[in-house]
Amino acid sequence: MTVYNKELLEKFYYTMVKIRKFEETVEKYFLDGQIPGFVHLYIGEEAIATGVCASLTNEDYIQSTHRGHGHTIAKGADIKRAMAEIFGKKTGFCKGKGGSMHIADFSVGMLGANGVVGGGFTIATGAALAIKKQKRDNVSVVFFGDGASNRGTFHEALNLASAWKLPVIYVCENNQWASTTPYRTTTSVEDISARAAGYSMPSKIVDGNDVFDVYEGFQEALAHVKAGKGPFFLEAKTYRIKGHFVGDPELYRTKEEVQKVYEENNPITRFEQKVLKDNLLTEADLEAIKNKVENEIKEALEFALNSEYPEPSEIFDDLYV
Amino acid sequence: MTVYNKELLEKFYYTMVKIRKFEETVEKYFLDGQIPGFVHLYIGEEAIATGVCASLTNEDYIQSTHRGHGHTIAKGADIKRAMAEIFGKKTGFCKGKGGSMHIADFSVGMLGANGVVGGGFTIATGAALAIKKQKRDNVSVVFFGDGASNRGTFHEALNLASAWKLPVIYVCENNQWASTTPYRTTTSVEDISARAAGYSMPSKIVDGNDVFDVYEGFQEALAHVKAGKGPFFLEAKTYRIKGHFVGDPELYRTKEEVQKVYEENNPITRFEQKVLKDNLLTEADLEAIKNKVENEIKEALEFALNSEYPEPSEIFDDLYV
Amino acid sequence: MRQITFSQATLEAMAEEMRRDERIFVIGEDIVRQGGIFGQFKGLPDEFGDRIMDTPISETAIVGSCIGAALAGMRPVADMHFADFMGVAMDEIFNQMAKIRYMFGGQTTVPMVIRAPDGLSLSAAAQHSQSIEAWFMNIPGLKVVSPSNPEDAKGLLKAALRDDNPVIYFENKILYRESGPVPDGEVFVPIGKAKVVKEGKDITLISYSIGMKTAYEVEKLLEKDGIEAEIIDLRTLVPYDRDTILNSVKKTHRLAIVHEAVKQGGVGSEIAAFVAEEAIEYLDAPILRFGAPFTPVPFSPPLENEYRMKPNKIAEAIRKVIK
Amino acid sequence: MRQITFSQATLEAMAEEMRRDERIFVIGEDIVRQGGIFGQFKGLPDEFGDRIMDTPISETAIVGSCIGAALAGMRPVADMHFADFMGVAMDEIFNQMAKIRYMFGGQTTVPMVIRAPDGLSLSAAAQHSQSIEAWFMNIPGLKVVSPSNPEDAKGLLKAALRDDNPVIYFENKILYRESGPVPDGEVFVPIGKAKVVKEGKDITLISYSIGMKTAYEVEKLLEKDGIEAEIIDLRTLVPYDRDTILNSVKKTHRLAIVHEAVKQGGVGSEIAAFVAEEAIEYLDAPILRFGAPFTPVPFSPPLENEYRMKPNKIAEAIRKVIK
Ligand SMILES: Cc1ncc(C[n+]2csc(CCOP(=O)(O)OP(=O)(O)O)c2C)c(N)n1
Ligand SMILES: Cc1ncc(C[n+]2csc(CCOP(=O)(O)OP(=O)(O)O)c2C)c(N)n1
Ligand SMILES: [Mg+2]
Ligand SMILES: [Mg+2]
Repeated sequence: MTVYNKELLEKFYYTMVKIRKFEETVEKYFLDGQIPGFVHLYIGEEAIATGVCASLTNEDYIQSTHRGHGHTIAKGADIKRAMAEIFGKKTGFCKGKGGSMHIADFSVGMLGANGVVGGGFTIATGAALAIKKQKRDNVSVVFFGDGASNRGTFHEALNLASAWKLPVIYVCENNQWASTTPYRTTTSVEDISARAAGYSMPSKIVDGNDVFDVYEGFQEALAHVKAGKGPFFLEAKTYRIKGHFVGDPELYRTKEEVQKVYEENNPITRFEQKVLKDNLLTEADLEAIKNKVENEIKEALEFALNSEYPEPSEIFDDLYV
Repeated sequence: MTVYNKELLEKFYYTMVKIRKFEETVEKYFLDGQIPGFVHLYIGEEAIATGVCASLTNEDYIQSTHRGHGHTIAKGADIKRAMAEIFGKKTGFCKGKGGSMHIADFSVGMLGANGVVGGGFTIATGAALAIKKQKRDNVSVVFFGDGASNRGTFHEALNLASAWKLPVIYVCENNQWASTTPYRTTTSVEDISARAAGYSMPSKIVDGNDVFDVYEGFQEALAHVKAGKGPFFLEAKTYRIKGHFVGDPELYRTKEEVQKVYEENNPITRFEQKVLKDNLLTEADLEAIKNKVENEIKEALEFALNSEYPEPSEIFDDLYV
Repeated sequence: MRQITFSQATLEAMAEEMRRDERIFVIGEDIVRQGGIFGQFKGLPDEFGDRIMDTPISETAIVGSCIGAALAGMRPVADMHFADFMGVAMDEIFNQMAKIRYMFGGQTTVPMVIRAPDGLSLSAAAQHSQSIEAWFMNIPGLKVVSPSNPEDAKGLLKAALRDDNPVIYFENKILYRESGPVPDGEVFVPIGKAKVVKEGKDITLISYSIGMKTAYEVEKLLEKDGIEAEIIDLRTLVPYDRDTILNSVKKTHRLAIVHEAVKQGGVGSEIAAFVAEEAIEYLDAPILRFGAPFTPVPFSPPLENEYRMKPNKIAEAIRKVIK
Repeated sequence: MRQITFSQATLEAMAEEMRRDERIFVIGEDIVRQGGIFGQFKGLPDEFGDRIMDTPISETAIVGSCIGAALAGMRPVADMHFADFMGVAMDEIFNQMAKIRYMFGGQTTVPMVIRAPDGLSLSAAAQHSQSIEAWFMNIPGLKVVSPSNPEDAKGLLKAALRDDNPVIYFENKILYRESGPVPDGEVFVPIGKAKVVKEGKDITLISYSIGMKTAYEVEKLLEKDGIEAEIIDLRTLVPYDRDTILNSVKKTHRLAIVHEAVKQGGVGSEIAAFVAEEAIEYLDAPILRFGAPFTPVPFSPPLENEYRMKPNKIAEAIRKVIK
């Protein structure tokens, strides 16, 4: 059994709570009309990005999705600039050109959210190819949804990665829904990880709402990949607690179904119960972290609110080098 | 064990020999400079199209590949018009607009060869969707190579067909080569049929150089599909005896390797040996069929040679209805 | 006349044609439970059951399987969710759908419609805001329509559904919610016919889709200066209506084309080039093109706003060439 | 000066740049064992080992993984086998490769090259004969080059390999085997610069790639009638060289554009529209565009022949507008 030191446990909690609070803030300000475009929240899935990114450095890469705030934060991006980007401000990571769906922080190896579902598979695979060619000891990770697993890019990327034994880890966030569609009505297999065998790729299923299980599963993936054995497939079973996007009327499922998951399977609550029960952290430890996060979020929000919008003339910047 | 009546056995032999002679004729006239463009021969793989199409009617569909002459003939297309098309003549199936890579005979349910590798997966799947919507008792079959199995279209089509339980049969002609590339260097799995499990789809491997094995495997596929249980995956192991295209210098493999297969695993020779040994057909039966084919090929060739080329002005025909 | 929204107009077209012809069916992402991302399929599943189907996120299979179904006797409709995702199915669109009839010497038809919601909305950013119709002008074998108002939306969709050729139907995301008069009963707008929506003698102003809103605004601004613009709604991009364009330009002697899509290599380039080839001697001024700057669509409101068509600036530029 | 083929010129460019910069690598189908379908990679694997890699038949993964490798510090080259297969990777090309730098606010560069053999060969038919460069003029974020001779083939490929932006390099299948003078030592042709390859005063003839052969033939035919054509080789399609075009047209007062690609919505449309917008007052004749008819490429030789550019007909049409 993995032994967790306090530092790591605090990091888990800090990251998950930071994502949760960040998303709640985004939701509030979106509903208030202050955030443009549309946003997809990571609430309820925090344990996945957290458990995965805990083992990554800035030299490891992640590719994210349209639901990318959690990945960005877990990878260590500055939440001030993340928040500013979502508000469309000049101080954001993309100077306001990207917004929620195109958030990215290359300085920490976060190679971008993607508005095209399934757009990240091949890109992450290529980043792994670069790592291999550069003979570096890093990995490339791509997060993707159950829905994305039906894109042709999934197939081409996984086959290529396996044929070339690339250091890439495919992390499926199976949250049961692709927008309004329950995944089993359009996805022809119960466990998406079952597809890995078709590429001679090992796989593992973890409880995506249990940060410990995600972390341990990811350790196994990392060990495989770092031993030069090629790619690994990790499927994290979870549930999308919020609507597909903020404002989604959610006519396709009952409030009770969602509420039940939120109450019984909330990754943050589960973490709290476990660490307290096993005496790994104290109430005070948790409280301190929550306060820290609260302050950081407040700071980030103020930063975003106080930042300027880009000037119209900036439209022509950053196209060509 | 399947019992074969004489009619079916003769049909097997007739079809295989007709394909072989057709291809040899095409090869000769191509090398002689009388056939334009480039052609991919089906020599050595005759048992697959033959064993599959033997159970199909004109109301069943097939989708073919760049290596499509064999499929066309096995599906029952008139070889005069097939030959004329390959020669670029006005009397060809496509009035000279398609050529070898775009041969098709919609009147027998042959929905087209395809110059785009992997282009047929989704089209065949859609034809199966039509069959299902029309509540017909037919099937749609798509032939494809080992190389094509790495296209994203493979994945999207198989998933869709399985999710919707469509009457489609995926027939992989694993001939070990994708152009100059040995399939295992780029295909991440030994048996391509292993991928079917990722779509909850049953599969079977058959000896693609044994028309009996192909036929029997296809019966199983048909039974599954016709029972309304959705798609089936059939992998036929074979070997590409000729170069990728006529004129291929084949620098990537030895003559010996090819010769060995040609001698030991020629589907036509294997058929002859078996039927004679088991007293299913006589030498005279075989001879009669060979003569018949000889005449038909001669006729087809003459038809093609004597046909006119299209007029330049015909370039504008058949674009829009 | 009764007023209905563009979205309702497409719903009427679908329902009427689906009642007429049971070979029509529709597939796409989130069209059953959601009724389409812009509500453009709302209610259809109630009446038509499994003739409206939710697909996996598999755009190549969506388009490809519609092609196959069309070859097998159906008349499928593929919803692309956003026109931006047509790139995923581009091979199916240009190498298969557009070529099958020709390549196979006319043995078959490919009667299908691709519905593609396009254009800017509100900060949907680079991958959810595009207008890429120009590419399809360069691809023989397709028809392409792009209505600007509810009546044409209905009439062109009906025409597309009855056409035996593959048709791409671009429907603008902002226009969905806009209302306009649509007659009761049959509405049918033939593919290939542009419409002179306002006569004028000083300049021909050509547009389509959401660009028409800008064209009308420009026309009003010009009117203040006594400039009478003739406005043409192109409606069909392939095949575009050469006669209507030429007749107008021969009368007004000036031409400007406006669209939301990127200017370089846009539809305006083809129209301008056509006129410069066929009627340059009638022209008294440069042919002006107005389209988006050569950048992806930015997210932030001030940038996105800068990206949009600007009636003032267009009118200003036109005034300059008329004086 | 030594004469080498277009194909050899690209090989030299690759080898020289790969020696200079070890971040460059190449992936594609059948490029190792076959040396590329047109021999354009022959010998490179011997010198560069696993920096030249055979891929599965997975065009989306080919382009997509080059994008990812570029983001991670490499300078990848993707061989498309045939330009016709770019549709398979179209989403990667236009939604990812072209937009990543802009969409992410300049945080990264995407230094990669897509090599795309295009054009008619001998009866390769509808899916192996296309020239689709026009689409990419409408996609902000890309650079697009299309050389017509060995020297430019070498110089533009070197420029593409050194550029920090994504570049699409169209190389014509027929031109591969053609020889031409290429200086020893460094050859570098800057992206974005057209070249006046022959001066003349009566008409500006613009082309690129294989179209240049036709342009030269047309020029000779015109010369017989005493018409002096100025010929411009565009070389780069995005960004195209506006100054060189305008300067020439202002001198000759007439313009014709020739290309093998489909005329409607082609590169010629953009160039013609640009001139009709910026310099119409200098023009003494209609702007003529010559391109393929609006059909897919047919297979049979007489049909394919009809599809090709016709110097006689072009010269004839030009003569008409000059008289
Ligand atoms: C290629 C493409 N098709 C469709 C969409 C529209 N779309 C955005 S998110 C989404 C659902 C994605 O589901 P999943 O991959 O499971 O991710 P989740 O939203 O559940 O995190 C869809 C259909 C898109 N953005 N890109
Ligand atoms: C999308 C696409 N990529 C590449 C090619 C070029 N190409 C033609 S045939 C071929 C090999 C196909 O191999 P396989 O699918 O195994 O079929 P086989 O030739 O062995 O019958 C390739 C790479 C193509 N026609 N289409
Ligand atoms: Mg999901
Ligand atoms: Mg093969």
